[in-house]
Amino acid sequence: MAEWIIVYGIIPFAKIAVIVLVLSGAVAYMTLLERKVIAHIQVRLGPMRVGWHGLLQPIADGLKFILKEDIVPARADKLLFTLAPAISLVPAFVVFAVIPFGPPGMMEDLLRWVLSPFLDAAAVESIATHSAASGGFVTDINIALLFVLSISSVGILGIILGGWASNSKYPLLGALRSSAQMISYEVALGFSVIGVLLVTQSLSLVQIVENQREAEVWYIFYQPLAFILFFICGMAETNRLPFDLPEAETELVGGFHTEYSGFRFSLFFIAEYAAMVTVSAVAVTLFLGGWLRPFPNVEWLSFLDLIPPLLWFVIKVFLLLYVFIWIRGTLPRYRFDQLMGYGWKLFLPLALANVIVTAGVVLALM
Amino acid sequence: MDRSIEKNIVTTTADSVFNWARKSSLWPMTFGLACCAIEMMATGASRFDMDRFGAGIFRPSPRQSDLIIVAGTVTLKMAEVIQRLYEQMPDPKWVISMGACSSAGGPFDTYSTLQGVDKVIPVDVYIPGCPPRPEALLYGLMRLQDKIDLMSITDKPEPRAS
Amino acid sequence: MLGSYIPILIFILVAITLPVVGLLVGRLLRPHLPTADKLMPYECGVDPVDDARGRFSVRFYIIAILFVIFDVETIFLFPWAVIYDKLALFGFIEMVIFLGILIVGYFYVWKKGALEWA
Amino acid sequence: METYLFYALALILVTFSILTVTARNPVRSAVYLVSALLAVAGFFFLLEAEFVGAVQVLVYVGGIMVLFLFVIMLVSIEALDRQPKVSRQWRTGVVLAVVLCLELSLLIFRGTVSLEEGLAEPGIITTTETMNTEAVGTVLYSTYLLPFEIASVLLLVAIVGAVVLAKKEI
Amino acid sequence: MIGPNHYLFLSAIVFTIGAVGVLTRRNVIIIFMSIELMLNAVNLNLIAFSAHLQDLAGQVFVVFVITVAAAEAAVGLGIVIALFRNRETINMDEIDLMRG
Amino acid sequence: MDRQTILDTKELEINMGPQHPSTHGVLRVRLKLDGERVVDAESIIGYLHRGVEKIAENRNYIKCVPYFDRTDYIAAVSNVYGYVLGVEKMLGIEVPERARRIRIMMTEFNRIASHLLWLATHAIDIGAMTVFLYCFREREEVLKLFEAIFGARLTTHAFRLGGLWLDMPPGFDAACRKFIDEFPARVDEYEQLLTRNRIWLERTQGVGVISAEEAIDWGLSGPPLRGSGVDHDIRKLRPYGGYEQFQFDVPMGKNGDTYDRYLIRLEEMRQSRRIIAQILDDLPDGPVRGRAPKIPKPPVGEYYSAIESPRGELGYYIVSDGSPQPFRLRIRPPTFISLQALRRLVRGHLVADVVAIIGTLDIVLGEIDR
Amino acid sequence: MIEFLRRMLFWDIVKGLAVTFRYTYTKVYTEQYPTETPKLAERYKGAPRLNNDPETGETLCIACDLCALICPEDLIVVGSTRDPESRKKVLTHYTFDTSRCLFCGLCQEVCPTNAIELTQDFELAAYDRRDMVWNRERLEKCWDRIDFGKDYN
Ligand code: SF4
Ligand code: SF4
Ligand code: SF4
Repeated sequence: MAEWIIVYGIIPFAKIAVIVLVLSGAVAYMTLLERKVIAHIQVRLGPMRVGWHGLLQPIADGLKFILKEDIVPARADKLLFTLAPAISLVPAFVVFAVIPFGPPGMMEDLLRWVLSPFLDAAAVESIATHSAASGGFVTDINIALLFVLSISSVGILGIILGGWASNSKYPLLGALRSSAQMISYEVALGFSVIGVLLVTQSLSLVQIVENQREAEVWYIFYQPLAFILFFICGMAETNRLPFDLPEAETELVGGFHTEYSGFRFSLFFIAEYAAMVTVSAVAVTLFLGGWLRPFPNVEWLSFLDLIPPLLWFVIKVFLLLYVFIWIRGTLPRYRFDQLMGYGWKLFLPLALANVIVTAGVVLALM
Repeated sequence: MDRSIEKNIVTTTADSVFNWARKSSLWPMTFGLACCAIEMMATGASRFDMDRFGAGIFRPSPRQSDLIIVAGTVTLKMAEVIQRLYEQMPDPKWVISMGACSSAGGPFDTYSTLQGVDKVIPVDVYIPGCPPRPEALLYGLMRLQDKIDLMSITDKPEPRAS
Repeated sequence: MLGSYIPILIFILVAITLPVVGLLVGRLLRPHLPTADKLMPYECGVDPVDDARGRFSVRFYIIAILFVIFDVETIFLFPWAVIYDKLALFGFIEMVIFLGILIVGYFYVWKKGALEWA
Repeated sequence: METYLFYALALILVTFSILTVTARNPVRSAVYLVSALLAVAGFFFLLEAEFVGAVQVLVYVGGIMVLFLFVIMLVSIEALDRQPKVSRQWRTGVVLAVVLCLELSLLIFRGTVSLEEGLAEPGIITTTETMNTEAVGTVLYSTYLLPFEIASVLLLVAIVGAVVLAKKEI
Repeated sequence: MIGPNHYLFLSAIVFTIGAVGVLTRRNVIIIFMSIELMLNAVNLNLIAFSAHLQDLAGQVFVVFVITVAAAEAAVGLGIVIALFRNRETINMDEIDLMRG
Repeated sequence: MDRQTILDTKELEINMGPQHPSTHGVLRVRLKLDGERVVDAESIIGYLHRGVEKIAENRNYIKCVPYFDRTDYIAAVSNVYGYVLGVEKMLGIEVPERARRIRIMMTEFNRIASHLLWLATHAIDIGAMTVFLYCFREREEVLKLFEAIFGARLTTHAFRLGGLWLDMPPGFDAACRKFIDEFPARVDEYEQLLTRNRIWLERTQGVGVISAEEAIDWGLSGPPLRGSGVDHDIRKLRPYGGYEQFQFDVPMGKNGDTYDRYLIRLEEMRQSRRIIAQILDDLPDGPVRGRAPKIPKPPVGEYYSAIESPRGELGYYIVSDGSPQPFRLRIRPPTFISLQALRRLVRGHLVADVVAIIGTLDIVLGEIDR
Repeated sequence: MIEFLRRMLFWDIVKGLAVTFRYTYTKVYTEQYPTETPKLAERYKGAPRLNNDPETGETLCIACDLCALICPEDLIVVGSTRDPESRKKVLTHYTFDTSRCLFCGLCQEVCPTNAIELTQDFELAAYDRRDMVWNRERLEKCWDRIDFGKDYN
């Protein structure tokens, strides 16, 4: 029983704590990264005076939000107004429970080292080799991919409720648009992962990465179209430019969170950036070989193994995030009807076609 | 005597941290009225880059902004709008009055112009100039930061009549 | 199997505590000075001209319906894709028929102009 | 563990079910329903039907409830607030509810015996060896092939019907 | 140990709550939600028995029920919208289809 | 609430402005929406009415010059130029050739600055925020030049009756040359970011289309008029201040949509650069300030002088009663008149297009409300 | 065909991305204002100053009142008395309301002795409206900055 608690309770808890902390930090510094990168794109400097080159900027921003008054508009639905940011934040974080950051067994040695003072050797060994404990992930479930999709779809509710609870015109319209956009692109997103599924035949994200090792190639080479679709739809899902209509400040002021201030607003803000990290992480896992190095089985590239798997994963996620920001710094924004049109009339058929063609090809190769 | 000193140490550290956060993250509202607004935009642009001070994220909604830079001529018709926008910002909030017009009515001493935005909202820093050059706005921003540094958690914010 | 879900449960609980703690801590520190104007809905600084709720385009509803339908479609695709190697040709034909029927509906919607926004 | 989880989830489910039915405001009602649905999904996971659990979240919570919320927003809310809360038939309703309750509990208490007798190992839930999704898929695409294809027709009809209903004059 | 009886009982309660909702509420949308509740009670039962009997048919059925629920919600809410457009009410008592 | 409106959303009214990021100041537009489609738009102006015309009646002809910096603050130099030309015409003041040329040069610089600002805001309205920053960078270069010669960046108080305040400072023409050498490459960069970008094309092509006849009927001028293919440029039609000496083309659009107007303004910047280059190559020496009375008292009469400001025809209609102050001064602001067309242009478009259309008219509220 | 290919390969977008990427790693355009002293043009019309004769230390102003007359804002007030001996006007006080000033430079243009001058100082921010009305002492010292006890470098 004790072992069970350690394997499924304490160790995951420790991992979760680390992930939540790192993720919060990552999200905070993501805002700084974004400001800095965009600033440099725009030949300026970005935050410079709050800490060295603005390094403390996210902390100042976060603290300020906590210190800021929290307005609940008079006509708002108080309960839902409070609940909505949490509803969009929690799923954005929970998704990371199933995302593999590193291979199974990544933490074996670490666990041995940490546990050996407390437990007898046999117990330590059985825990350290238990994949649920030692893997570079919180948990590996059989339906991880489906889990990611379904959990992130819950986040949409937060946006709708936030807009509705504000009981004000801009937020309401913003919420409707926002959620309409998100559900539209979710469809294409869902279809685009089916292509990968057909190739890999597993819903477990850990298994998918392992399969890429066996296939000796990242799935982006099998499924380039699916990757592009996934990336674009992910961009739309997270309301990034050129699909950042819900927030199109030049049209609708602030979208669904117009009435939100202070800490509650920052929750929406964090959720949005966390969703960006999620999309990148899932894209990396599905298409870019997760923690694997490029061309995992090519011998002469083995010097790349010097970089540990975890770092490979982080590097790839970071690169995708950079692309997100870079695109934001370059492109104008679509109009709402165009955006919906693309979602339904271009990406959805493409994704469907991709599924059918992939199925055909897989069949032919079988 | 002793107790008050003790308390002072706690409050001053807290104050300095909080004030640091507040002054380092002054998000202005996207709000421009006239010519000065163009200089305000220029302040946010590459050459002057207001973002260096952490004040570069212009929020369109008053709910998420900390600072309202009244940049331009405040007409009587606009005055009540400004007042409401100011009201709708969450506390603590600050006002910079940029340019002659909003500081004192500027060149337009006419029937339609409010002679100074401080007639409707409390101004923290005035920046003369017509328009003040972007550096002058940055200077004003730094003066505002100095002012924020004087805040303390011990002073009670007085509720305003609305 | 249940074991692998317990971490998720823990994760959910941890994730929920975050905003709750933030809100509670903040409550002690932040000012609270409501005024009538402050609590009014924001509308570019002028009096709201119209009531907020209701009156939105029916198109949103159609989009939502399409989404639900296609969502259901995806859930049929997931198990199918996972066991595709076992189903082989049979599965392919099955799914082509399934998707075919739905694509008919999709084109119907398209032709009806429900995807035209405005 | 399972027992605790069961009771915790059951509590959540029943509470939110009641709230769903009694809430005055339909949006609130929808939010409570979401919680109830999530509790049901929790039960599915508890019963090791992970695929169905995920589907429940994906389709019910992320799909159908979004649809509900959209419709609530489309249909003017003030109109709803004006209405009295309960229906004219509330008396009938209560009576029916009581009867239904009695009948069900009767059935269950009576049925308990037969159920326990009829099954080899009552109440024991063993782990499925194969993965749940694959297993469901295998059954779905063999035994239930026809319903599966019919489902697509059903969905087609739903699309067409919904569009026809709503689209009269878009 | 939790057995199917527990689930049966629980789903009976939820089903009853849903039924009461259907019968007593006047708001069509809430009635719909109550129906969803009832469907879920059924689903819960199906899964409980499927687990108990080690038969996956129950799970497959739930997938179909969810499909049907989706279709039902789509069409049902479409009707609500159409009704609302014509009658400007979603009050069950005022909706009298016979009167046209 | 009548029966039909509830679901068909015929009557959703939305307020854009006066505090709205994309109404270019304090314009307020009341939109009537059918879903996302604009049924009607009513511009509510006057949030920046400062009574400039009234003020001018109470200041003498010299004192009121700075006020015209502040009507159209984006094109302050052009505005003062128009006024100064008008008064000089009234008084019959001779302006030395060097001053005339420098005036044209600075006005063209101002045209560049104004169009840059327009492009910047138009781009950010459509979401391309980097273009905004790039444009501002070039604009800063122009403003540096203004600062060097006029001593101010925005409200320059550029010209005096009879010429300039001071001659060009040392090193000024080198700075100008440097700017015009670098500038074309910068414009090409904007083009790379926008002109062929699919999103930009979709957002601007076919949006806010107005035919040539209609454009004339609405009284449009400047780029909005030329976007519809009407060859109308006061610099060519009624050359003033010496424009006849320089070669430049007047770009013209075909479709009269937002995209055409965008292209026209880009081309106008290049043409302005061309004019500046010609002036820099051939700048006579001499004084920069002619003789002008200390306190001008123009003869009784009514005068109208119009120039082609970056936004269109800018006219000053001045009535003199022989006293040191104008008896009546009326400004014909180009965008006040363009703004009328807003209602016509946005009808039937989507909310998002309203933003693009307001942007394409290049309105300046200081000038509209005066 | 080529058009189509370009479209499929997102050529337009790639070109834009190339531009922004190039700029990411070029030198920034920003001037670091408080740490770097900004380069202002010599003619810049900023804070006003009432000049003194560098040799005698006497004010250059002859109290001719021209600046007050030309100012569109009438914000200069020149106070003078007539010296009974020399029969010359002597400046007694001089106020300049920076809060309303247009910085148009007309006053410095008309001043016959270059007494009033708009300098290149622009750091004028004040906490109070009264602080913006400058009297003669303030004008002569030019701008003595309020000491905030802070060094921004
Ligand atoms: S102070 Fe001067 S520049 Fe600023 S708005 Fe007023 S007139 Fe325009
Ligand atoms: S600069 Fe102009 S406004 Fe200011 S005092 Fe001198 S003349 Fe008056
Ligand atoms: S114009 Fe010069 S000399 Fe005459 S009063 Fe003014 S400052 Fe003194």
